[in-house]
Amino acid sequence: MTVESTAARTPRRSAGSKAGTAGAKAAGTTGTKRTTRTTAKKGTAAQQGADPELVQLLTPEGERVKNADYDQYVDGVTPEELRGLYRDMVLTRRFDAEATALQRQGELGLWASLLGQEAAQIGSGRALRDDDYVFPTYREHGVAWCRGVDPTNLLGMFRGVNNGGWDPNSNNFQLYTIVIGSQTLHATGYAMGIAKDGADSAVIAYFGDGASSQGDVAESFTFSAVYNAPVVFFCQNNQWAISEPTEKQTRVPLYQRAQGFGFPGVRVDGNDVLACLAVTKWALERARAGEGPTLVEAYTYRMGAHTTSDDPTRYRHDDERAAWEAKDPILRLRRYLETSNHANEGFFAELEAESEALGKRVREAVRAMPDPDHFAIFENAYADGHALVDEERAQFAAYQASFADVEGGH
Amino acid sequence: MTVESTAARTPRRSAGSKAGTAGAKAAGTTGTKRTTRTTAKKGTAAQQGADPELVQLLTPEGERVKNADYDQYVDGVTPEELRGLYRDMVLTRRFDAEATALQRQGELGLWASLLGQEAAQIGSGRALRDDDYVFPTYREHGVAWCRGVDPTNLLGMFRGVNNGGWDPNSNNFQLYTIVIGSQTLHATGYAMGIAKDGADSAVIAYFGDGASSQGDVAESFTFSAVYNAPVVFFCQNNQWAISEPTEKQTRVPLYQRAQGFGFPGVRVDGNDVLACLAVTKWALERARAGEGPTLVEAYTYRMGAHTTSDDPTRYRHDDERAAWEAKDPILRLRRYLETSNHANEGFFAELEAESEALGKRVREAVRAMPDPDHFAIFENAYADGHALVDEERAQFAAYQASFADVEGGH
Amino acid sequence: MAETVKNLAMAKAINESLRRALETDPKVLIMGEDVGKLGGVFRVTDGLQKDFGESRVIDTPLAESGIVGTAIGLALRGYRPVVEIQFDGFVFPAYDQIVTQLAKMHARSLGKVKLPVVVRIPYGGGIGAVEHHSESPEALFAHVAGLKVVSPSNASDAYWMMQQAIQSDDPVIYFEPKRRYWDKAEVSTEAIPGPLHKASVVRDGTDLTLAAYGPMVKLCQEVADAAAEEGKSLEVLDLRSVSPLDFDTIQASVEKTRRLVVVHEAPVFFGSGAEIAARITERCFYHLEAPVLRVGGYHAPYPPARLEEEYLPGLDRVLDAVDRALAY
Amino acid sequence: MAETVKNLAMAKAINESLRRALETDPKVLIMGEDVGKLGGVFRVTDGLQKDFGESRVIDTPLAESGIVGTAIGLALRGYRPVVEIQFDGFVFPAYDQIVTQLAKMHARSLGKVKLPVVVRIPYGGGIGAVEHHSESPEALFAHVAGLKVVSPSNASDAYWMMQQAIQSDDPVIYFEPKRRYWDKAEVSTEAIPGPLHKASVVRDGTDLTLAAYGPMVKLCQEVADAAAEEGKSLEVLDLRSVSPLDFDTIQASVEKTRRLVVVHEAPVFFGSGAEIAARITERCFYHLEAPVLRVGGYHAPYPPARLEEEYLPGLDRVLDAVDRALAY
Ligand SMILES: Cc1ncc(C[n+]2csc(CCOP(=O)(O)OP(=O)(O)O)c2C)c(N)n1
Ligand SMILES: Cc1ncc(C[n+]2csc(CCOP(=O)(O)OP(=O)(O)O)c2C)c(N)n1
Ligand SMILES: [Mg+2]
Ligand SMILES: [Mg+2]
Repeated sequence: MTVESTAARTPRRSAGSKAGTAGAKAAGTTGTKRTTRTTAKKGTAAQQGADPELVQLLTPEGERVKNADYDQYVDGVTPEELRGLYRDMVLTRRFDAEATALQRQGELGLWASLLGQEAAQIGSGRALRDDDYVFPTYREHGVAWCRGVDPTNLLGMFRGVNNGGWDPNSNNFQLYTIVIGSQTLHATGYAMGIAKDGADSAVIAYFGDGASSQGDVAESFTFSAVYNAPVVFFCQNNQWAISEPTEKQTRVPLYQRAQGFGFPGVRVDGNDVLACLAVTKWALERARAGEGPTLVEAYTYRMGAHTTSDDPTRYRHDDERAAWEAKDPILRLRRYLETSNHANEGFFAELEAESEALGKRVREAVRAMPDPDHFAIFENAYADGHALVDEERAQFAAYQASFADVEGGH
Repeated sequence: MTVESTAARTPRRSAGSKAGTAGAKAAGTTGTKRTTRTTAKKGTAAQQGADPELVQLLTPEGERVKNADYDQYVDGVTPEELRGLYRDMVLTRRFDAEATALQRQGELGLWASLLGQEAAQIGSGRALRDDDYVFPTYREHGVAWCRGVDPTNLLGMFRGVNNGGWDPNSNNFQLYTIVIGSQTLHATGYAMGIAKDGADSAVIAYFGDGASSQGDVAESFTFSAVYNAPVVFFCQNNQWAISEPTEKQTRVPLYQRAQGFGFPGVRVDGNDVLACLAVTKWALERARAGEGPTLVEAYTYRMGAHTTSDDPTRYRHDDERAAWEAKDPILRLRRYLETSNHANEGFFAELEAESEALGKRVREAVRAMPDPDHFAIFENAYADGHALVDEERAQFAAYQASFADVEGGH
Repeated sequence: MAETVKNLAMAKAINESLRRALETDPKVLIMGEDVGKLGGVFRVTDGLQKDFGESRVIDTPLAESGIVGTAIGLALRGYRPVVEIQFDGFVFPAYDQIVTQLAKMHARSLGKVKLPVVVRIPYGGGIGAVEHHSESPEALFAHVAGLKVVSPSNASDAYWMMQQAIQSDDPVIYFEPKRRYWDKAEVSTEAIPGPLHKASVVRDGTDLTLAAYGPMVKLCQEVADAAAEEGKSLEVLDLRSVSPLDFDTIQASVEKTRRLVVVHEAPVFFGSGAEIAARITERCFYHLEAPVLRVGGYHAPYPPARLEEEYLPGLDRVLDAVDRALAY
Repeated sequence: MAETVKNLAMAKAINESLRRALETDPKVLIMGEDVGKLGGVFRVTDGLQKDFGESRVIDTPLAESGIVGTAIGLALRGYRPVVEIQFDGFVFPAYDQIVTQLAKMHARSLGKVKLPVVVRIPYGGGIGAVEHHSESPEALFAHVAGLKVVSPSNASDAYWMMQQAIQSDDPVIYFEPKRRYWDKAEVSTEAIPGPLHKASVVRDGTDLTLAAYGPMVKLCQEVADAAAEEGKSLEVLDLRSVSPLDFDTIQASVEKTRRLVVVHEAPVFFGSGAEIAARITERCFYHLEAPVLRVGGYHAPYPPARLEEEYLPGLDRVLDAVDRALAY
């Protein structure tokens, strides 16, 4: 199954040379200004949805609002590309729903749903070039989609047949990282390598509001700032870290964390795909132009449970979820597409059919996914081999064979 | 040997109730304002000595300059107390020089000199109440002095007879912590405990510019902010982490780190004992008043080598050191005492004699310090005992006895 | 405590033990990620925050080093924190604070400072989880002096060993065998327990000793049942404590049976079995009829769930080791 | 390389090996605290930044997790970082990145990703240092699959094992016995070295085998000298690699001598000696005349410097173990 990529992908340019653009520089200044407000008051802005600092290009009602700083990053977006963003979000949500269903049916052991975070992921994912590199956490199914990773590959680890079923270098999309925060350092190191190579690629590291508390994330801020590494830290603040609200991790808005490390932070409406696209493009251009790291806080909401093992009724109220439903990322882009006449009924109908087909194919692919061979236990523990692994593999083989003998003997 | 305490010590009040003071609240606001400037430019302010944000009450020339925010914290300081601060610094420096000499003579295995950092340590140390708790790193000999810890006790670990030779609870001064950054979390936890107890004590955690990069320090910022713990983070930015200048740890001034965690940071002239006293008092009052953590960056200079094992000529120029000599913390207070007629020749002469006596007593005490008993290896590994330790101790005893037998037999 | 005997799942038994500690000692605190309203991902702290408040049952930021580091500070202030690490594979960000600070501060202070901190770690595999949720890192703690390491195998021990761990003035790493969380047993809330670090003989036998702890004790009992059908009499030891190890009890058993197989989920290489084999061979050199054999995980990362049955010691693999030992 | 044989101290041999790697492979990087102008606190990287620039010899922020974590990222980009941890006791902040990421990413990616990272750790005691500067944590890495763990005992091995570690596509934890840094030996820069993970017989003997690695090899040679004066012929093995362990070489020796004493500085409990004893007893059950004995550190935090002589294995303690083994 191949991935039906939508938005135009720029050519791979990892060997290209570094070149600043005037636009990026201007934006860099803007971004700096953007981080100047300080709040030392407790537990206020962290919870507010309608933060005055929130970058928004599309209102929940689907109205396009002007933004002097960021409009330039989406001015060239064609109606076709807009429909592409919409399609990406719809198909990602469909895939996600299918995975949740498959978990209920016992085909997956677990699923971490991205429901509600489609705009943050598709907006940022579509801002990337092919030669950029993505370091996800475990919920970036929408970003994976943008990178052209076969969605069924994402299911392997949730089914329990592997711990990550794709080649990170095929699509410059690293494996999911479960231990919270670790990947931000890998992203920083990778970005340091890009800089050493003199390339103008960039790196994006995804993490959550909960992850912001991990020492590793702070260390990645320090390293990236000191080495001026071309990395964008993309924090999806979905308001919850399992059962803990964001106030348990910080008492000021998370985007402000960056300034104390010497780089800009910006909060974007994470349910606004256009704003996410624009802000991420700005941040990536800064990186390419040698201006170093940026922190983007995408303010969004985890509409579902933390994972299929979780029961959110134990710790949060339904009305919170209901309030966020009004800000649905797909709905608002649909409204905009409709009022601006960028999409017609045929488009939506076709997408509905495509969506169904995707669901069906995912279902079939998962059900057909074979269990790994027993000897896979011993494969890839080492690249160059290890005497003890060889010994244990041989013992295991002999042990397995003894059953075959017995069975054969019967 | 007892410690000749100078400044008036407030009574122990750990069971006291929490009470905000108007002064502290006003200062809190000031502190917040103080942290609003953001710099995203690389490697500028971090290196500058004459930062406009630097709180200074005494110029290097010993002139008292007014400061609307912080004067109130030192207005009540009497000439006697001023002489006390001077005396503390002189004796601390004398003790430190003696320890360096003892290392050269082979009496100590190592020494970490505080030369140049006397004002930061005495100023902050004298801001504390007895019921406050100090979490030092390994260079806080001046703070230890203020706490009344017998200075010879500090030498045990450097001589190799123990890993920390005092009871932390006797003077509310925790043992030196060598693994960089760890103690900031202990300080935060201790402060959380104070808050739970409803006491109005505060905690101060010392660490260096290098330590600011450790994940543990960032986590302590997060925990203290989220729980609003009464802790002052006192960073002595002495410009160097062994051979690495501060630019290798941050590209903006360190005091700015705090604001992204939701609490104020302030940079103080670390060679100005009055300013350090004032700023620390302000921060402690915030803590007592329930306003949570503060970061104080004391901008100072490590005049000597990192430790006696270090050779700074490999990585820094003498002229840097020379420039800082002009800002000497002891010299500037002496100038002030002289021009303001707060101290006469007799005081200085008496102090000189006292200083010599201190040196002599330290020398004698160290030389008399016995090696620990061999069985100390097994003591205190556990509080409640451990079967294996008992077994190994017994084997060790038998083994030792076998030599005694042999020797006895000869 | 009205009832004195209850039939409890292990998770519930730990919950009741924590509740009792919170009730009896105002200095006891519970800390960890999601331990509050959610009651922990395994519900071990269910209802405790509701009844004892947010000041005693503390949802922490998502940072394990911070959790253990602040617990140390709280212990210095006189509290007795019981810290939850959400899963085995997430303890390593806290490893530095555990091995360098928690383990050594008592000795560093020449005994002046005590750190009565319990670190609870749900561990082990067999529940079909994703990566990092099935590891058995006990050897990495047992090697470190200053720590005590225990693991209950049943609800009753879980209850009492938690009481003892909290009362201990030493830091205790308390490994909870997550696949036994739902196994029920009679728990008396008034029984007088034996010492925390004493192994128990859970089945008498004469031909060979099986030694295990935590999740593998039940398996070893099943092995003994199966072996009994073949006429072999196996003694089963529940070691209960990994540091210290109760070598006296193992030795006494091996002097009788003359053969020993150690079973654990953790990788065999540098695992508990190595230490047991080395020391018991020293103590029982002339008694052993066969080398001490070990059954455990392979020297490979814990595999994806669909392979864990092959990776983990199971009935057949232990029986195979028993047969090999008996063949000497 | 004009000269092919030089008499070098171990620290200098490692320095030359790093220099050679920097010269021959543009992807090799040196990273760590103070590795630049200072050349490291032991001068192992002396002069390298001057000659290869700040982009290849990198002074890092003071954060070990950050050092290893970014090294992983650099390796993913195609670099081969050689990372320095300043002292043994400071590796634990990086422990999570090492055991969870560095060790497992190759397997996690089904072999797609390789992480050729070398982590250099000066380790061990005997230099009169303060706390955390004398530890021997090798067992804590050997237990973890995905890592290789080695430790040279002399300058020549240090040179060549570093070449091989850098060339390895697996992460290698390279423990440098700091008290041997100043010991000199002939180093040929053209010798063809044996495999990285092969033990070597450094002295032939018939009565008993002494197995050691890193700092304890020299001690064992001295023990063998002393024993020879008493008419006892000891064979001495330099294990060189702790993971994998070269059991074949040990087995061959023990089948000849029938007695084995393992010596290391690390605590005995759950140390390398346990694994060696367990497996060699299995392999050589009918050959062994005595249990495998272990000499190492006690189960207590590394003591202050003035006690380290008593804590560490010394000539007399090893001889005592030899006598006990021979008495069986
Ligand atoms: C180091 C570590 N500790 C704990 C966990 C368990 N855990 C998994 S997800 C999660 C919450 C993460 O919250 P957040 O970073 O906000 O990401 P989100 O799940 O909301 O996308 C926790 C505590 C983990 N995976 N890693
Ligand atoms: C975790 C850890 N890593 C490395 C070291 C080695 N080390 C000791 S002091 C030091 C530099 C500390 O610099 P800074 O925090 O600025 O404090 P200063 O020595 O300047 O007072 C280093 C790297 C250590 N003690 N702990
Ligand atoms: Mg979240
Ligand atoms: Mg410093």
